[in-house]
Amino acid sequence: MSVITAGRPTFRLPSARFAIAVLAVVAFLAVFGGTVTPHDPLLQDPDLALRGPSLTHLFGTDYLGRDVFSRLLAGTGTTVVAALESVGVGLALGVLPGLASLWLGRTVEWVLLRAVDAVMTLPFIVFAIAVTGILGNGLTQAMVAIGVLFAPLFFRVTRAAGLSLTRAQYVEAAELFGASRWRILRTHVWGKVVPTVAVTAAQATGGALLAVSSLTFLGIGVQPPAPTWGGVLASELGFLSQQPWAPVIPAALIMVAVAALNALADAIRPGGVA
Amino acid sequence: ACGDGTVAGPSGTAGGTLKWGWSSVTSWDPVTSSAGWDVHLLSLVYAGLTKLDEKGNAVPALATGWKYDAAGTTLTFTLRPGLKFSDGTALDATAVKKSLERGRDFPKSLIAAQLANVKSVTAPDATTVVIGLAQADYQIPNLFAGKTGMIVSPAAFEADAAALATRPVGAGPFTLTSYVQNSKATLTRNPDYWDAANIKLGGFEAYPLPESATVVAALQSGQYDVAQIPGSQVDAAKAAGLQVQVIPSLVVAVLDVNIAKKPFDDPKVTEALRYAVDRAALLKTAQFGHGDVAYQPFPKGYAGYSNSLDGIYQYNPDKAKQLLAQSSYGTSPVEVVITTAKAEGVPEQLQSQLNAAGFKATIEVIPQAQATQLVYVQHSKALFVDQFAGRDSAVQAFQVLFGKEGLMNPGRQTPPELAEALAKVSKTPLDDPSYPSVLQAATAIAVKSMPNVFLYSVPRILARRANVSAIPEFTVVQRFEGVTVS
Amino acid sequence: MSILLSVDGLDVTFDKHRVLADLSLNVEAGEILGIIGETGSGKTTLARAVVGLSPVRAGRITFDGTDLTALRGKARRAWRRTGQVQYVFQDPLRALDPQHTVARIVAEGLTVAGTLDRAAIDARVATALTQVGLDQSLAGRLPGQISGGQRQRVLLARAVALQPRLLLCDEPVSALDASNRNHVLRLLADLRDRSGVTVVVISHDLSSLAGIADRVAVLYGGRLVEQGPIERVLSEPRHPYTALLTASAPSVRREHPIPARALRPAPDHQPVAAFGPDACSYASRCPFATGRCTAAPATVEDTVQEAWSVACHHADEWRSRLVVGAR
Amino acid sequence: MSFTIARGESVGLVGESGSGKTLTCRAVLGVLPPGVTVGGGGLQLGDTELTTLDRRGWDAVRGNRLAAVFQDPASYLNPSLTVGRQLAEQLRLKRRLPRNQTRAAAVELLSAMGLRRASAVYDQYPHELSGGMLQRALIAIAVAGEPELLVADEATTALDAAVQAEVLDLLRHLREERGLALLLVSHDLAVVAEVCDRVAVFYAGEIVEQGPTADVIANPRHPYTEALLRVASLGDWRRRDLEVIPGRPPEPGAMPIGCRFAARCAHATDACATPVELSTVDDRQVRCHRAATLELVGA
Amino acid sequence: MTTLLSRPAPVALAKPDPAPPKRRSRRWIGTLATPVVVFVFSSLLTFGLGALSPSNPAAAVLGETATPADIARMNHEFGLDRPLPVQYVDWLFSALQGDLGRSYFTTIPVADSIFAALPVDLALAGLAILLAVLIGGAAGIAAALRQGSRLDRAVTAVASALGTLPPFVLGIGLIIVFSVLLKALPAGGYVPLENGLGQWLRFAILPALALSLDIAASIARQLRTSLVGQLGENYVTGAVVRGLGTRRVLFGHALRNAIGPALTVLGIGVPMILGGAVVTEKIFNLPGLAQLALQASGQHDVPLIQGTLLVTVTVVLVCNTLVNIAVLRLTPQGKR
Ligand SMILES: Nc1ncnc2c1ncn2[C@@H]1O[C@H](COP(=O)(O)OP(=O)(O)OP(=O)(O)O)[C@@H](O)[C@H]1O
Ligand SMILES: Nc1ncnc2c1ncn2[C@@H]1O[C@H](COP(=O)(O)OP(=O)(O)OP(=O)(O)O)[C@@H](O)[C@H]1O
Ligand SMILES: [Mg+2]
Ligand SMILES: [Mg+2]
Repeated sequence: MSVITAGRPTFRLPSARFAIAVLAVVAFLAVFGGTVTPHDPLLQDPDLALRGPSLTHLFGTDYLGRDVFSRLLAGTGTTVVAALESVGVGLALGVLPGLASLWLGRTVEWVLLRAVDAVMTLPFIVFAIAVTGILGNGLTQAMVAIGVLFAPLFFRVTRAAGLSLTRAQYVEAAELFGASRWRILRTHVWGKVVPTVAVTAAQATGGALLAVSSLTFLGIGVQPPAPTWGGVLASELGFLSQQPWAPVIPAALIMVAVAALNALADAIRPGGVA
Repeated sequence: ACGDGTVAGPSGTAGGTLKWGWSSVTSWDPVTSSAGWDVHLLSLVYAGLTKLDEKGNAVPALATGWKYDAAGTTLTFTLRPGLKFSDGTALDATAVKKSLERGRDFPKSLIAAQLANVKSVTAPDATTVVIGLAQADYQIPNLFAGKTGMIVSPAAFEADAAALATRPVGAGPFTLTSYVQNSKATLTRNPDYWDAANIKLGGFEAYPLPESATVVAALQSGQYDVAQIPGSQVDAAKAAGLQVQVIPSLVVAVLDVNIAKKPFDDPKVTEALRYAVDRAALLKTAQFGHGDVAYQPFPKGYAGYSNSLDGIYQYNPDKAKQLLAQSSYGTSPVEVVITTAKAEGVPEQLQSQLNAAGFKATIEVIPQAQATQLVYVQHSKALFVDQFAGRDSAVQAFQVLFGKEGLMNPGRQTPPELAEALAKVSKTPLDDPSYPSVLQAATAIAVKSMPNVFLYSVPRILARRANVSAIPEFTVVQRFEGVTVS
Repeated sequence: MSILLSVDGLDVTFDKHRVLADLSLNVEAGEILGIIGETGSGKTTLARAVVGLSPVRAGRITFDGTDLTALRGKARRAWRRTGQVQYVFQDPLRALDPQHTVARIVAEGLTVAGTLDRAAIDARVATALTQVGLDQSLAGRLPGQISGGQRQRVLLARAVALQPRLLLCDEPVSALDASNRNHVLRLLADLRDRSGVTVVVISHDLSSLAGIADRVAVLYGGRLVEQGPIERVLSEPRHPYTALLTASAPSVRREHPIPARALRPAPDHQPVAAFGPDACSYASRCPFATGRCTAAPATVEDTVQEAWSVACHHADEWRSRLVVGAR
Repeated sequence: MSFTIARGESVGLVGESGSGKTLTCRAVLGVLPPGVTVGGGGLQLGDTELTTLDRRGWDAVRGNRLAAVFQDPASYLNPSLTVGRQLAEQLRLKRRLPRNQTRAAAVELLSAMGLRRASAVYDQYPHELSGGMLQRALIAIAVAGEPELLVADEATTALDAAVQAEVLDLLRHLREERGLALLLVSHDLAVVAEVCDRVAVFYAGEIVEQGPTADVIANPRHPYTEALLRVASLGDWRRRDLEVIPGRPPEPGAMPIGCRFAARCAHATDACATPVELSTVDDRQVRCHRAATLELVGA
Repeated sequence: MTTLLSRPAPVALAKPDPAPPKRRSRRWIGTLATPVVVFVFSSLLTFGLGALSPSNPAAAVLGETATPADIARMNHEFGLDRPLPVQYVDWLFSALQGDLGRSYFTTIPVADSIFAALPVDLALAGLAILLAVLIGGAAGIAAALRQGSRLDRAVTAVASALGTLPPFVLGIGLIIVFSVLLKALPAGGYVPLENGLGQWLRFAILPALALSLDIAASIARQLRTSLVGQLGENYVTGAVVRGLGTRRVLFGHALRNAIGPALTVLGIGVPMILGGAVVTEKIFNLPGLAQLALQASGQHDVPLIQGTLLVTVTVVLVCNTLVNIAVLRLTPQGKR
């Protein structure tokens, strides 16, 4: 397991600064993206369909003549919320059982471990498709499915961090001072589990972004005309012959966001993994 | 004129294999096949008593000819002698009788409704089949050119009917030799086909269609010789040096409207809908302009096409607004749910157009496979974005679209004058000079009295590599007489 | 002198592996006791048993009249908060929370006890750091930012800050070089001399005890084989293992009375019997073992010297069997 | 710095932590850590100049003429291969034994290192052996190619006293049996005193004193040697005041120009601020301005 | 993945005469028995998903005219009127005998559809894994050997970039480059292996590449990290000092120990490859399991969905077990 050597996130790295800048913009757009668009993201003008970039339409227009730039801005919210939704489900289903597996005895531990193994064998997108196939096609169903698949990740990470801590000598030392479990959790455990979980959450958010766009490509989850990054990308791919450059913009947007999340994960990774 | 040899072009060496990109079939059994487009692939392995020529007129096939009696209730077909199914069994009048009766009586049959009017099938001798009809119906030869009339080997369905879904036995131009669901169907030329002389291809391979983004590349790389492409790819295909044929078809985009459901229970709203739709704009985005704006179920040039309907519901949002205001829903935006299997494209655009005309439209996506259930069977949707694949017989088309039991008539109501007009069509022999005008009158009544909103015609766009000769342009069912590949 | 800590018949077992067997040992108030034994002999386990970190299967541990083995839950926590017994971990890097500063680490015991206010705690921390010879400027550093010797002292300071009566130091100097070792050992001696703290020093080599321990206890295979005043035990060992230890200790003077080789079994040595789990723990390595050694020897007090006990069947006569060859 | 080792001789290097002992060994072995290079001078093994060797040249020398053992034997063996396989590999490569003979030869070599049940040990993985056994196995691998010189960097530091004595015995034995020259590194003067003919005392990357072990110990000429002797274990178990060397060695980046030990030296004068060379008296070398005048106490 | 993280055997320090350890055999049993337990859990999950489904297949199949009696009869026919545990056990045991039920809609046996599609996935996944190992392995080793060089940085950068790329972009990108621009390979479709290796490879290579690049990137990164770690280990210095040649040190020693984590990545990659296959199959128009799942999902065809899930999970478990066995054989301690 990782040996934690230094406590502070290394935000001074240029990559970390870049990541934070990117994510700040994304966060801003997720909240206000719908209000700062130069055009109505839903406004169609078939006569202007599939035009290249211009001053009025920075990133050009899509197959219905909608402003791609506005759609990307307005789509940030749904995209980010979807990704966060799945990560939230993963956190809820992963972290608590992860801790429970450490505290609630061997039987619970065994059952949880096997259950996690079982979930880990599920192929990502096939499972999401199956869930939406059975429970209905919607963003929530798809994201819950993805979240379920993230749960083992959080489970393992939490458990690993917690496991090394239940055996850590400084925790024993604190016990020897008569510290209560709660105090130990607060002063020694929390500070180490949280960054690890945060790292995983950042990476998982990146993964969720990719999963959302893949599912959108397959027609699962968010439905048009609601704009999303993955949706814009998927639809631009249908018009490659008209605008071969067009998919590059949403693809780059997704890539940059995912890269920023990965860089952020590296930055908050406690002291690097030994 | 048996519809053969109409293709100009070099008759290349027989024996080439044509690789065709097309939607795969739901079943190889014409009786249980559930999709309209299956007919194209099915007609590779099955033959009917009749077939349709380029314009959609019934011409002889397995039968050399037919004759109605004076009342129009008895129809006698004369079979070619010595016909054989691909399993080697004889295709005689008895086989035809059994095959037709199965289509009518098989519990899982999806063509039973079309055959409901067939009272009896008798086989007085090996080459004579007599169809007894409950009511006069001159459309039967057309009807028998499609799935309904495809003759299936009784030996095969008597042994194992379920196996037909993957192992068809017919007497078509080709025989299916291997089939992997969603993957590939391999067919070889059937030398016993009655018109084998005109089949120049040695074999046929059908593949499912790829993503529209990659179809041109797939053609270029030689993965397919011919493929159906979306309108958006026409320019790309031409630019890639492919031959593109835009073949008019009976397929038409249509909105199924349920007048039993809100808000269409108010005729004003239904009428407003007709004016609220900008068909030209839809055609442009959906098909990049390939095809025509449609106000009626038939394409221009088809017998049932009525000129009087041209431009009848010209796009007029103001009029739509007015109509809505007069409706019982008042002036506030009228809420409507657009149901579709795929929200991208037309439904999105439709939503925007409706909103501009005083509606408040939302989109609801249902799985394609559930559409039949929810829209056609349970009639639980008010407005469904649909396509009508056309039917071999005009009356049949009317029945599907407007009949009381018609799939695409979720409101389940047919005005009496339409029923009357239709009965008249059935009773008019196809070669009767008044037939077109009778049919056109029915079309006009239907379009004016029924809620279905026709949007645009959907031509069959085929792109082919240079090694393939031109594809004959059949409106209804694609055929391959004379096609060569080198 | 009074007995401060008494270990009586201690038995510790990890998953069927008996690590300490029937171990009895007294620590007198104000003394420095050295516990010595090879790797894996159970020294750490013993110390951890005293502070309640080892799974004790049998036996009693009494500290100044309090039965520590009987303490559970709240009572144990309350007792621990008094800080009377402090255990200094073997591995300083692992025993320090990498995210806490030196000052916070040293203050932890006081903060947990909650009897002092902030200022008093700060003062105690400063005193403790001075006591162990650490510069105040280190107070703000993290454990990763100081040297091994300094970490060892931070660990000591954390214990000292609580003004304990008994200090259990687990290998406090084995990772240090000679000069630094002496430094830390001096510190322990000072603590005892100035504050009267009783100190137990655990070690695997004799040099760590040089010059400071009053008494020494020798562990082998989870049993106490010999204990007594350090000078006597090391100059005239009565147990063959103790003798081997002293003979093996490297010395600049090459002055050992018995060469180590004579105390090891010859390469072709065949054990006289099969030694089971109840045998003398040293029997399988002992060149003097006989059939008697298949039973664990009783602990025998020396008749002359008080508090010098040995557990060996052949304590009195193994020397006579020595084959002293040339080196 | 320079020192020589005669055929079959054993030389000890002693000094505090960080004085450069390990770097010296690594330089001899040609495995300096990245970023560290030999600044000048040469390394001669017999008549081969080592510093100019390429990788292939080194591979021919290492294992055949030059071998090494280190402080933490467990980490110097591949954890996922049995001890026997690693020894056999060495025998095959360096002694050109055919495959079918290596096992017997390996088992014999392991027994010669004092390992009991050598053929069982052959099939065990490093983590299944105790430290003492591992060090013997490592020595077996080292001497498998019958080298002329064995470098032992703190080879016994991590072992228990009793085991350490056994391993030191083994090294002595190997010298006698095979005429192996030994370069033994330790921070414990006592260990070097046990095994080595000559000793070189290191301080801050320099040799400060060098000579026959017994002489150096009995009669140190450099104050640092004296200080080391004072803090070393003396086999004296009475309670007494323990001595320490005050201060800390200079940091590698901040070496004083003069005598590097001056700051911690009880005998330092102003003269000590000037650079000082290694001077040779009889068979002793000392790096001290006051070597001739000081009266130092030995053990 | 499952047994890898089990606790390392405590390294007993004092062992004058260590007995041959027993733990190894216990680890073997764990490695082989755990997948069975996990399979039961996964099957429960798969079955439960179907049981959760709100749609009643009888009603769906029978349609509008169905009477309650018809539905009851149909339910009985499907066996849906029995208690869930009985249904589960029955389903599982039938599944173990290769009977996965029949599709609600086409009534084609699910097993038939799946076993027609499975070879495509297996062949493709096999090729993808091979490519991932070759590409990722070579890149990782090269980067680790020239640590800090331009090559190393390039490998790291490309590997990170691949991890941020939506999978379908990769697929379409490959088509554009190799099919449209270079016209070297077909843009989609599939021929089975029986038609000859060369033919098959022409069609399989692009999708396999699209599937593998992601995993290759992970392998490269992981291998680089662990190899750099191993190359810094003492035993490597030890091997160098013993005069073993560069190649021997790398392949005989360092790589052996570095490969474990990379193999684990591969183990985790198998479900990713099979999961990613959906997108790839759609883009390249391949008749695989994922297409089947997508189609079944569109039809709410519960038996078909359950069947595809169960078969995929089984494939994943088998692969993982193989990976675990490989890791076990390579590293006697399991985990260092
Ligand atoms: N938590 C544990 N679980 C199982 N066995 C343990 C545990 N702790 C210690 N042991 C075993 O108990 C024995 C004694 O261990 P202990 O740590 O007390 O030895 P030690 O004398 O302190 O050794 P060292 O000098 O290496 O510190 C060893 O064999 C060890 O493997
Ligand atoms: N890779 C390296 N890069 C730069 N400096 C180094 C490196 N390795 C060691 N040093 C420095 O070189 C000096 C000598 O180190 P060396 O390891 O040789 O000491 P040593 O005498 O063996 O100490 P020890 O007794 O702790 O093993 C030390 O000051 C150390 O900080
Ligand atoms: Mg210990
Ligand atoms: Mg060193």
